[in-house]
Amino acid sequence: KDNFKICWSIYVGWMPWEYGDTSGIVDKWADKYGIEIDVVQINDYIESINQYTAGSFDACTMTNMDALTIPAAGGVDSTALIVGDFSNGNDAVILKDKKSLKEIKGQQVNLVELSVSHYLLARGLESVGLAEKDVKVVNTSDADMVAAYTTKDVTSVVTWNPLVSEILTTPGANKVYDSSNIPGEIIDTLVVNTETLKANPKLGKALVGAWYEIMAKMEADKAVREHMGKASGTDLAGYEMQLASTKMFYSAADAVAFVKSEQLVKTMQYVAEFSFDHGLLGEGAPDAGFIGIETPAGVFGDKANIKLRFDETYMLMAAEGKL
Amino acid sequence: MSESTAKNSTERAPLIQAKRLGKSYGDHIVLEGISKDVYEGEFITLVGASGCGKSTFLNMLLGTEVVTAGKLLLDGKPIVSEPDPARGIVFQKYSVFPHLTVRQNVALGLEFDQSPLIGRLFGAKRKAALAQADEWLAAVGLAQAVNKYPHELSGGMQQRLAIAQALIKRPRVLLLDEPFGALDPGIRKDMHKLLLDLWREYKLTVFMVTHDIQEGFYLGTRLWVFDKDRHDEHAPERYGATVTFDLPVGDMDEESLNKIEKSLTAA
Amino acid sequence: MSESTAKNSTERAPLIQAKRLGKSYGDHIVLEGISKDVYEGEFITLVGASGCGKSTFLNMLLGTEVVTAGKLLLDGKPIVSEPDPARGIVFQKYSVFPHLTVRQNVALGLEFDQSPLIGRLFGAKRKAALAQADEWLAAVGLAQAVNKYPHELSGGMQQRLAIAQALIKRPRVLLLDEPFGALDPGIRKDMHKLLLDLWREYKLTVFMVTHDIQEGFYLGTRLWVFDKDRHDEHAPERYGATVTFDLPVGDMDEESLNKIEKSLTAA
Amino acid sequence: MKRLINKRPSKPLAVFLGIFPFLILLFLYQVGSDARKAENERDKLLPSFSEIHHAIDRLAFTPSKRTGEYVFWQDTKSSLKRMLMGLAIAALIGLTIGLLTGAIPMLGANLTPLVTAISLIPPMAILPILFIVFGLGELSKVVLIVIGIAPFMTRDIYQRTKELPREQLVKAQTLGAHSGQIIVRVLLPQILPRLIDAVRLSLGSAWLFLIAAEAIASTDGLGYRIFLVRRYMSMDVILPYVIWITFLAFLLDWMLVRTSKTFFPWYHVQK
Amino acid sequence: MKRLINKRPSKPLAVFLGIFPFLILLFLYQVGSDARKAENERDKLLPSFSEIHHAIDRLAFTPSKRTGEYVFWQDTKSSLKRMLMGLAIAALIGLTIGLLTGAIPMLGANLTPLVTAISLIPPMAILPILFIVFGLGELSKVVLIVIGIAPFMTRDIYQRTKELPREQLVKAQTLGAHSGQIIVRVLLPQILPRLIDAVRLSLGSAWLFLIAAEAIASTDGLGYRIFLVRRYMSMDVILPYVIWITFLAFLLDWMLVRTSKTFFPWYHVQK
Ligand SMILES: Nc1ncnc2c1ncn2[C@@H]1O[C@H](COP(=O)(O)OP(=O)(O)OP(=O)(O)O)[C@@H](O)[C@H]1O
Ligand SMILES: Nc1ncnc2c1ncn2[C@@H]1O[C@H](COP(=O)(O)OP(=O)(O)OP(=O)(O)O)[C@@H](O)[C@H]1O
Ligand SMILES: [Mg+2]
Ligand SMILES: [Mg+2]
Repeated sequence: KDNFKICWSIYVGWMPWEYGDTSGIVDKWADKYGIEIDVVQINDYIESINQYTAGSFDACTMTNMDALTIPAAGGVDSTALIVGDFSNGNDAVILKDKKSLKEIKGQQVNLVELSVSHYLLARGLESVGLAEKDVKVVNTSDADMVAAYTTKDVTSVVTWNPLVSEILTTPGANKVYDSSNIPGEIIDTLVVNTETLKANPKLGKALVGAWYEIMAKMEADKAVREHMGKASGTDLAGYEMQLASTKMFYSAADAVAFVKSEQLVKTMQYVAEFSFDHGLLGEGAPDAGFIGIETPAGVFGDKANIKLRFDETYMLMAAEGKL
Repeated sequence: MSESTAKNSTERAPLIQAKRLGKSYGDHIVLEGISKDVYEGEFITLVGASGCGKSTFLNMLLGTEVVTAGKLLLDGKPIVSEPDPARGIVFQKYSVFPHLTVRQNVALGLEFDQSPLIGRLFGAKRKAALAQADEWLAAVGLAQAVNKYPHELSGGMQQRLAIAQALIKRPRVLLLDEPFGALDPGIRKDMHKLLLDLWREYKLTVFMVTHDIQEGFYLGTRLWVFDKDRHDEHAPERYGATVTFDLPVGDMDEESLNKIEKSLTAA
Repeated sequence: MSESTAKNSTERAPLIQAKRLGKSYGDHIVLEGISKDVYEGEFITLVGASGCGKSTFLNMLLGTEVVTAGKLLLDGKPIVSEPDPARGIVFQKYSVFPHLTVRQNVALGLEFDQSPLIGRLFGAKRKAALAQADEWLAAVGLAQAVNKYPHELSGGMQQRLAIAQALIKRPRVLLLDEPFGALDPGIRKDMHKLLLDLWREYKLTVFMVTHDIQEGFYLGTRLWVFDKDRHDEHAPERYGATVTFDLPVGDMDEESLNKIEKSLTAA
Repeated sequence: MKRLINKRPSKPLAVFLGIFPFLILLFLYQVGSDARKAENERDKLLPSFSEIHHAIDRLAFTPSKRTGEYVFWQDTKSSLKRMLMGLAIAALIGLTIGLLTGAIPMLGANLTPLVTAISLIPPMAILPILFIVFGLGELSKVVLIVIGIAPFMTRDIYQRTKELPREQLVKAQTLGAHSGQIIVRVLLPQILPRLIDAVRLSLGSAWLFLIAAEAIASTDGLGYRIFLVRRYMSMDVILPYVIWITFLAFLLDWMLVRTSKTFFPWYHVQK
Repeated sequence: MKRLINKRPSKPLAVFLGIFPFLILLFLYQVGSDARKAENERDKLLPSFSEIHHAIDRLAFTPSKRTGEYVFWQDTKSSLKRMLMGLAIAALIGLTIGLLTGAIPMLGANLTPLVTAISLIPPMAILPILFIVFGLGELSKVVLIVIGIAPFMTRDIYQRTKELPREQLVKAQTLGAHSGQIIVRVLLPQILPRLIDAVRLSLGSAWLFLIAAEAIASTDGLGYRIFLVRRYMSMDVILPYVIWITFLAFLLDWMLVRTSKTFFPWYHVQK
């Protein structure tokens, strides 16, 4: 097999794929390894993951949590091939006319239920000694979040960028907690089907090679960032504002170091426990460790049922210039 | 054109007067120069080729079409330019209300009168209205069907109902536009009898349009034939129709009859 | 019940034979015990009270209703239980195709025949078919209207068209179910003349249902009256109607006529 | 041999023919599910019948651990409530505006162009404005249904009112009725069964808008559940929910037909 | 004084009455916009007319720096293409299945229950399955429109076919036609104008499905642009897009009416 399809959705950390596609960088690397890679934009994030899980795509952009709860929980052995960034303020809890997270108690909170926003909220509540039962969660679609915030009914939201910066422009909106309080826990990755990757290392090499070429351009060239901003519906300023709260791993070495760290196992444990508590690991899951998560620093959960892997080998090749 | 030949023109003032009455739609002149007096109790049948303006004439009497030339008077006053209870109407179709039972259809005229706000009576008043409706229904031979819906009636029975419905308001004139046009010949005969009976008993003044000249002769006291008496081959819309014959029924020579027959099939 | 009184029963075999023919829907017996012979060239008019089964009889001839008792033979063979070109039909309404011009309506019968796959002719064949259609249209007096659509025709012209359309297939029998029921009396007369002319010229065998007994007498060579000859007050569905009178037209006593009139208005 | 268009299936054959395609679909599903399960035993796209059965059991017959409610029935209740309220309000609006504009030419000239324009606007595209005006609470879901279907219903009722024979209006006037009486006693009762028809025609869109509304902001409802579990691709929940929605849609339609036939017998013979 | 129901506005009065509500709406918008701007000058919900004008200018008359295209026209082209393809395919399916099941009782008994069931399923609820089966390419957007409206159209055409007078079928048979000929020469031509009616009735839903499909997977189109800028709540872009969509919907409907009147004059007199 030498024809591959990857999908991505519009988000600050994944816009490089758009640039890679239109600028021909992805094609260039695919040619280098004698394969073809089709890059497809899907607007509905969940739909893109579902498509990947159902087998329509070989790789897809998603967060660490969704990688665990959708493809891995659905029995699709997946590998986080590229760890592109982690959210460092991109996800935030915003209160209307209230200044501290504690005041969220008893409020109705609008967020995309079971998403990283939900996770962030749980972590935030934990940090101020509250629990989820102290608030009322209202599932709200991300596309409508900004408009929803402008209504009287909505007093607190948890969401991500660019919605966060959009909401913060309205008077009285206060960011009381964000992902920079839990650095490195909300990770944006490119996930590849493990079987496909094993059978086709060329795919991994081409994707990683392309990614870091884009990264270099992106870090250096303002025009590239402007391009990405426009494609995501904003401008250079708007996009750079989002980048400011995103910890991009422009260099492969940084990403490798992040993946190799002990911290990642811890993070994934938190995520797995949260997911288990909310029934996201499936009805058959007896405990949070039901699905094994493998990282270079060790395995969390059932070693016999590893479905999500963090693999640094390809990024390491890039770091060492072996691609 | 014969002058009015009505029998009872001697004493009373005419009920309806048309004075050089005309009707046109824009440049299209449909009717023109109709001057007639009609007295209470007359039964006028209107015949004429299709499209010559019989319905238009009736509609002017009814008030749904405005007079565009001359005058049309009822009791000496210009006729009201909207339908009102002074003029009852029976159409060929759609005269009755499908959502009301036979009895309700007839009582409706009373309800409109006695309940000005919503046109619906309750309690004793309603009972009285229904009882009055039943009398009229008996008069048209529908006593057996008072609780049925119109769709459960035959075509003839529906027209009986339409007549009862119109008569309960005791209109000054009763207008009928081809009322039996859709009925079978057998049933038609019964309807003729009914209509003549009612006309005699209640001293109605009737205008009835028909396509069937025999029906016209049989029913009317006066037969009006509508036709154009001037023609312009190149602009047929230049001239309108008028009443070319006004015949007291029973008094008819062979030649006139032939002429009439010819004018009827011209269209 | 009189035996068949057809004039030409002496030499030829009957075209249509009904032998104790009956029709019932479940327990409801509509028709029973009809035994008749009909010869080529006869013009049978069928009268009877509404709902007595005239259309049902016609539909059995047509093949849209199945025979449930006895036999119905055409040329000595059981009649085909589906409509086919051997039997032409004209209904009161919907006989013609609104989406085809007058000429196309008539040519359609030829196209079905000559283009077995899609029923549409092209080029020279199409021209020939249209020419043939024009001949028939001339025969029914529609030569002026060949390029019009049915909705541009009056009711009478539409029925002329329906007849031309049926005749172009030269059917063994022509069936007419109240063909002129919806027409004005004046136009009706023209249609009677047309139908008699066609019948004479093309030696048609005609069955025609009508509500108008005068029409029945005027047109037919034989008049059949459908009525129940046995009644059961408590179960009116026990017995069906049959042909109670079979009258050679022109030969009619006063008493029979009264009886017939009575049976017609019974329903 | 009869012509194809004349051949009618007998009653039992018709039933069999009608059921047959469903059996085939079920069979195809089973095959597809088995095939996917063979590849990945935890595949979620085409769950096995026993998985679906489990999901139904869990949602409909086991109280939720978190709230103690029977999730399935709670969802159904909430959605039906929104649906019925939306339909009722839309019908009322459609009836009032449609009837009045249809009956009173002046009003018709005034409002018809506006209603036409509004009926052409896709409601999904102007959600933010709707939120501002109607908030985001329970009301907003009902409002989305109303905005989605009321313009269509208004136009339909306007049309139907205009179609009533003019002869009836004239007749009523000769019986002495003024405009109000004609509207109340002649037009309104005849429009009611037609309103039921309009509601039936709108049902499909109404379900769409309900599901969309519940996907936007909600804490329960059939549409909410479907979009929520879509997050982890629980087709074992989605499929029975879809079938249930389809059944409810059918039931609602059936009840409307029954109502119409019971209360307006004259309307159903007329045709 | 005439009764209200008899009063008809003169032509110029009717035009004025018709325009009036739109003027009021514009005025209300202006007031609302000013009020919100006074509170927060960066308010995006009700942009001023000059902001809207700017947005239109930028999207429709300035080539995009990124791709060199005129975004607005590119979006329109893509959406219209999908829309027309969707309508055409749905109409073809509706015509074929509806006509055949309506004409052939055996086939009708076989497929009608299935079509009814399918038409009741809200397509939004089974999106994941649809995308799996039809992929996410250009095809998928068209498919969603087709799945959304074809079942309704099929049922409608089935109904219309059944409603054609039985007398015509009998007559055709007495003229020697077999089933195929009847379908081609009697039923099909009479169903075509009714198909146009069915398409017109489906237009509203079709737009909904197009916008939904473009919001899920697309890189251009009117629905995509609205979806894209919605997260920034750029009402200055959304509003003109909505008005444009409304206008296109109107235009499409108008063209269908014209087509029908031109090609099927007999259909429009009949009624
Ligand atoms: N609203 C209208 N606008 C323009 N012309 C009209 C209008 N109403 C009727 N006409 C024309 O007036 C003429 C007379 O029509 P009318 O209906 O009075 O004829 P009629 O004698 O009743 O015919 P029929 O016997 O067919 O009922 C016709 O030529 C018709 O075209
Ligand atoms: N498909 C059917 N199923 C059951 N009963 C039927 C059916 N078709 C006709 N009938 C019954 O058969 C009887 C005869 O009907 P038919 O239409 O033949 O009467 P008709 O003499 O033509 O009446 P009309 O003069 O009103 O046309 C009626 O009582 C009718 O109810
Ligand atoms: Mg007239
Ligand atoms: Mg009959």
